[in-house]
Amino acid sequence: MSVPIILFFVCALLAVAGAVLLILAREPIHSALALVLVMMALAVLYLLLGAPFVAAVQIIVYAGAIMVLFVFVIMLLNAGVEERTDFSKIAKWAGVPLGFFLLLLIAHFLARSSIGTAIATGAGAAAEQASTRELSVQLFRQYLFPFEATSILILIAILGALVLARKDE
Amino acid sequence: MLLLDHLWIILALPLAGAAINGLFGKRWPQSVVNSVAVGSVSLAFLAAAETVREFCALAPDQIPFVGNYFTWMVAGPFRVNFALQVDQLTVVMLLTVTFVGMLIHIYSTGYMAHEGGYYRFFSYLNLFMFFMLTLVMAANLIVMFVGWEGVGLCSYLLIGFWFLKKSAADAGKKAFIVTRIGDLGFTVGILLVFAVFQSVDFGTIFRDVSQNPRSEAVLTAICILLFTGAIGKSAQLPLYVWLPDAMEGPTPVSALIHAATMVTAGVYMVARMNPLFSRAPVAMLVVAIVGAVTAFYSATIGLVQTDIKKVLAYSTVSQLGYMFLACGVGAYAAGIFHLMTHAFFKGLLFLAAGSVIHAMGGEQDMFKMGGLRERIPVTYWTMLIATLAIAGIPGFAGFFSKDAILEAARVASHGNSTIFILWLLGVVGAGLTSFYMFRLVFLTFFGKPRYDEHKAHVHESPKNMTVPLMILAFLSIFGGWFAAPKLIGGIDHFEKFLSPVFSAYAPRVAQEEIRVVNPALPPVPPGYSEPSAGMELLKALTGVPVIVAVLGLLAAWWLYIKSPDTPKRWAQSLRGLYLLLLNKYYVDEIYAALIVRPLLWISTNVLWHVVDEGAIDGVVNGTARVARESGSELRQLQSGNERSYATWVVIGAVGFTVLLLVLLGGMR
Amino acid sequence: MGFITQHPVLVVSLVKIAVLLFIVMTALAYLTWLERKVVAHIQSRIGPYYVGAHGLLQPLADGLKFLFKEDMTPPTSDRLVYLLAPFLALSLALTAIALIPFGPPHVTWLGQPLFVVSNVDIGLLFLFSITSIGVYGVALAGWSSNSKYPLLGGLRSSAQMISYEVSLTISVVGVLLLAGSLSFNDIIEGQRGYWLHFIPRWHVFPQIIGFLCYLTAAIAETNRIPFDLPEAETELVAGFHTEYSSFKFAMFFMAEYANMITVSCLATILFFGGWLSPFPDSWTWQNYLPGAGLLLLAAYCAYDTVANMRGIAQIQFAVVTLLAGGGGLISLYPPAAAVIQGPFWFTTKILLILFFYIWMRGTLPRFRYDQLMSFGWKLLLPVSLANLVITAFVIIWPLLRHG
Amino acid sequence: MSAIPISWYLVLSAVLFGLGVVAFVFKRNVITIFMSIELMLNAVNLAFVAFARARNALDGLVFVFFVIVVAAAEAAVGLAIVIMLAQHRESLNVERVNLLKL
Repeated sequence: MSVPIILFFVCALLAVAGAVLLILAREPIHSALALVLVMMALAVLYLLLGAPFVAAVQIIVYAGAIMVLFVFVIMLLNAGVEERTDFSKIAKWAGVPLGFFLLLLIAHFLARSSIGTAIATGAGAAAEQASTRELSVQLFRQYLFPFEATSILILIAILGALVLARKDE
Repeated sequence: MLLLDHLWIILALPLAGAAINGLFGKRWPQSVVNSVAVGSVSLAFLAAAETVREFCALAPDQIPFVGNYFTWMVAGPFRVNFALQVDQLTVVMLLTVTFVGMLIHIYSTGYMAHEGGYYRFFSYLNLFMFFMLTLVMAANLIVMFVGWEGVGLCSYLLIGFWFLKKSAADAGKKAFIVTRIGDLGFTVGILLVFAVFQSVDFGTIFRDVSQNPRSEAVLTAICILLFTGAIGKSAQLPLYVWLPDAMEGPTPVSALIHAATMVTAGVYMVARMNPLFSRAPVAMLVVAIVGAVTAFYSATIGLVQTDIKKVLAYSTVSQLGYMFLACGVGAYAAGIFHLMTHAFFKGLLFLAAGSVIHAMGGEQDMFKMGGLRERIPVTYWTMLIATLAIAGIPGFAGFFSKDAILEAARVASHGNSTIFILWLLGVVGAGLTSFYMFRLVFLTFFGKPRYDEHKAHVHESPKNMTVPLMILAFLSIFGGWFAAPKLIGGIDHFEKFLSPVFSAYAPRVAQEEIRVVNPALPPVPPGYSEPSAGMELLKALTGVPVIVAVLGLLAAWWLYIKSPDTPKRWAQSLRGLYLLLLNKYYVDEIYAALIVRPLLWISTNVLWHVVDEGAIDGVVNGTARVARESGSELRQLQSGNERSYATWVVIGAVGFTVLLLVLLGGMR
Repeated sequence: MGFITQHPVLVVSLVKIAVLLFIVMTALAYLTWLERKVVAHIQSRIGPYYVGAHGLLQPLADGLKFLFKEDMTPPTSDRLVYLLAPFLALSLALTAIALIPFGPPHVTWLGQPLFVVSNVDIGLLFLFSITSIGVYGVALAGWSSNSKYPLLGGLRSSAQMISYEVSLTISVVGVLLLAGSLSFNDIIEGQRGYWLHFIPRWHVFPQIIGFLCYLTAAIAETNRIPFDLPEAETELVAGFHTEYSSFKFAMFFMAEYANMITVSCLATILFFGGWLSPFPDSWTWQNYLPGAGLLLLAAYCAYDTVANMRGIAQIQFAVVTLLAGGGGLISLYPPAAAVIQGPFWFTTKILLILFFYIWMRGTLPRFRYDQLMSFGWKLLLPVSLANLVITAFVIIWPLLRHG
Repeated sequence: MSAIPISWYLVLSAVLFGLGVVAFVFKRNVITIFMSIELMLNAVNLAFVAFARARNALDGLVFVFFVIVVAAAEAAVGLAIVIMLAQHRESLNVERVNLLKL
């Protein structure tokens, strides 16, 4: 057992636990925290995969901004315990099992897939780390147009949010 | 080469005029509408003239000059370009149409001055010009067909211009439907042409037919089908019935569409397709027969009509018959020649008649006129000139053309009794023509007034009406003098000008015939001695047509000036014949009995009650019902519950993943 | 043991963490003391005086007080979260400091840089990621104690922190463009050298606007006056930590001060050349500045001891004097002096900035909430954006001019 | 320092994704449903990074970048909508939001 492998298992466990918690928790806040937990774990995994930049972004944007927004909204709406209505039978009887089936299916095939068996050396091998510089070069050279497009997307999103949140006089 | 490269301009001008007037004219004063309408047509005429000038500069091998504008439709081998062409034939038509059209536009500004829907009238008129020019300049059958149908449409609109008057509206419909019958044949003809030649371009077709021989039967079929269209459009037997009714329209319309241009489209088409016709003798014979019979037949009807415009209408029909006769005997040039001169004098006649009606305040019955000679001198003189022209009195335009036709028929009738009979009919028809025309003149302008002096205050028409009359009168006199040299054994310049069109793809045999009627073409066949100029002139001037024309004149004079009461007595004695003629041989009634009523019955009892209500409605309602019921079933899925939707999505995802991974064997 | 020998990193890191924790904790404690003193003097009071000489033992006393107070949790609260919140706040605040290099990397111990716990080459990003999580502490505290004032406080603070985090980050990017790196060491080394031989190449000078934006945003981030809306006692009793008592409260307290330290460290690194000294290396005498300073302090203490102190206080102060004097003497010893250099300058700068903080607190009144928001979004953000754009343009300009 | 097979990461991401789907179907609170979407996105991100590592190309990371950005935009608008929803009908339960229901 070496450090990365231990790390991997710990994080994987945390992530799955978080996901399950997200499902089971009845307080929205708890779900949110569970999700934050998942994100943290994923961030560590990214570090293991030698993508520190993505890890940092993951935490800053996801955990630090988006999830905070969620928490904020939950607090704002003071969303209490979710009531257990059961209007759609199909969701109850078909949805969940099928979801698990899908999960197993994909997992199974990924495990068997050729790319799946590719070996990656864990984090810490500095040479293996994707340098932020290269990443940025890639982003601003090759993917410039998508980048601009997303910026416009964000602008639109902001406007949309403003319009929606505005009190209609 | 400015305009040759942009032939479309000639089309665009009237179209623009029509569009502008049609869209905005309603709010504009008459003066503006006038300037737009007349302006556009005049410009079109100038453009045409310029085109002709450039055309004359072309080398023979550049003719016909074709302008390809865009590919209109493509379906497999079926490929149609929007293409225009110019050759000698087009040139003649172009000038005639634009010039006469222009004059009639000017005339209309006076004639229609007091009518409602002024802008509408001119918009239609311009539109007509557009379609007519399309027809004339088309370089393939499809484009030609567009023009063909377009003029039909305009004719319908203009005949029914006073659509509040039921008779007018009915006349419009009648014209449309009757010509439609002919157009059916025309359409089938076009399809057949494509089936045979794999193309609809004139050039291609003609080259093809002149290089590799086709079965005569097929060609005959094609020609007869196309000719059906001509019959409808040019009001020949048995589809002539719409033209007299078409006189319900305003007189300028009758002049432009139902005398000068549209009705001659059939002739033009036949002439245009001459390479095909020339190879189908049977079809040619049919054309000749129909033409000659119509010429005689409608002339007889013309004898007894009392409505001034009706007389002109029947005379138009008969003149068209002459043109077809010419084409039928292979003298296309003569036919086109007559087409042109006829455009001049018949246009003039109608306009003059219009002027008379205008003067009489809308009165059209000749027996309520008379003695107008002094009252409206300009109209009188111009009309007289036109009459002399149509009657074929030597020196006038009509003389040259009609003479050429009859001469051609005569020559063609050597050793061919059928054609000889046709020629005979033509000659008699010519006599009748001059008779009823002079009858018209005498009844209208001579004798003592038969109208109420006080009610109808007769007055000469304004300048913008009389000037076109004069111009046309001039043309009715000198328009035919191209052919004058022939009288003294010289060359008929008109035929010479057109000869490339008709000789280019002409078959051997046909060329023989053409050469006979057209001394311009050497070498002269053996056994044909060149007579002296004097003899020729004498022969021409004392030819049978001239004689009968003079006889007709005298007869008219005798009957309507000398002893005006004779006609009534004859009408009494020959009552049956008289009524027969007066009622146009009861053709309309016969058609009604044989065709219209059965048709109505079938459409009411079979098509309406059975087919429409039963089958069609059944299908429609059935479809609707199926949709509604299946919808109300499927509606169950739309529970409006987000979670069930989500589940459906998941199910789909699972299904797709299974498909992707299992069936396609995973990702390897 | 074998495991440890295999991984010296772990050992070294653990030791460094322990030491740092101790230092930072004391620093926090005495920061409170400093604050109270300074504010008191601003208001021409004396401040803590009687607990120990010059109240030097006050922090200790406070700590004990917190420990022995009754620790009550409101019955309606959400237990787990209620507990989680303060731990989250404090632990994050302390973790952030682990990224700060207090001295040059070439000073090593067992092959590991001595003055920094974890030397990441995109340290700045990590620092930001940690601070960005810091919001949860406040927000969760507000929510979990399930009463209205804390809830409002939590809402306010989360909103405020998100808003100001944006301008904080953006105001820093200008410096990043100049430095061309995310690693603290590179950024600091980038500021070595002088303009006109005497102005140090610190980023404050070109990035003065950026610095001002950063300072403002930083104060807001740490919920300090004049941005301490979340605990505006006049409006909502004590904001998000109304329901917290005893040690949990203390954790929030410490977290706040730790954040202050972190932020000022960051300011030092980004704008004031971190551990670099303001004087050219050629002035060798500056190596003795730390020692000299400490000796001066010792001298003053000695005088004070003799002159003013009586009883226990006298003994305490004697101890202080001895410590200072000893420290001074040691740091006059050249190798030690060389090692001390970096941390010395670093701490000096931090202290100055912290002083500024306290000064602000003593001077400025509190914003109104809507003013706060509109200030953040309508003034701070545009300004920092403009600064960023201009900087970027200035850097790009030569490239645009020739290829 | 031994190696971790990429497939482990992929399986983990698959598991997370599946859990996300389950959550999406299972939860009734609009906000939590939103979160489950975010969870799925995260799972996908993990897969992206893993692939990027396996083929050591950076494109995967760039994609993650974009995914995160889009997620942010989505959250902004979505939460605004949620707030509207909460204002207009007193429940956040999607099963009570059924005006479309026949």
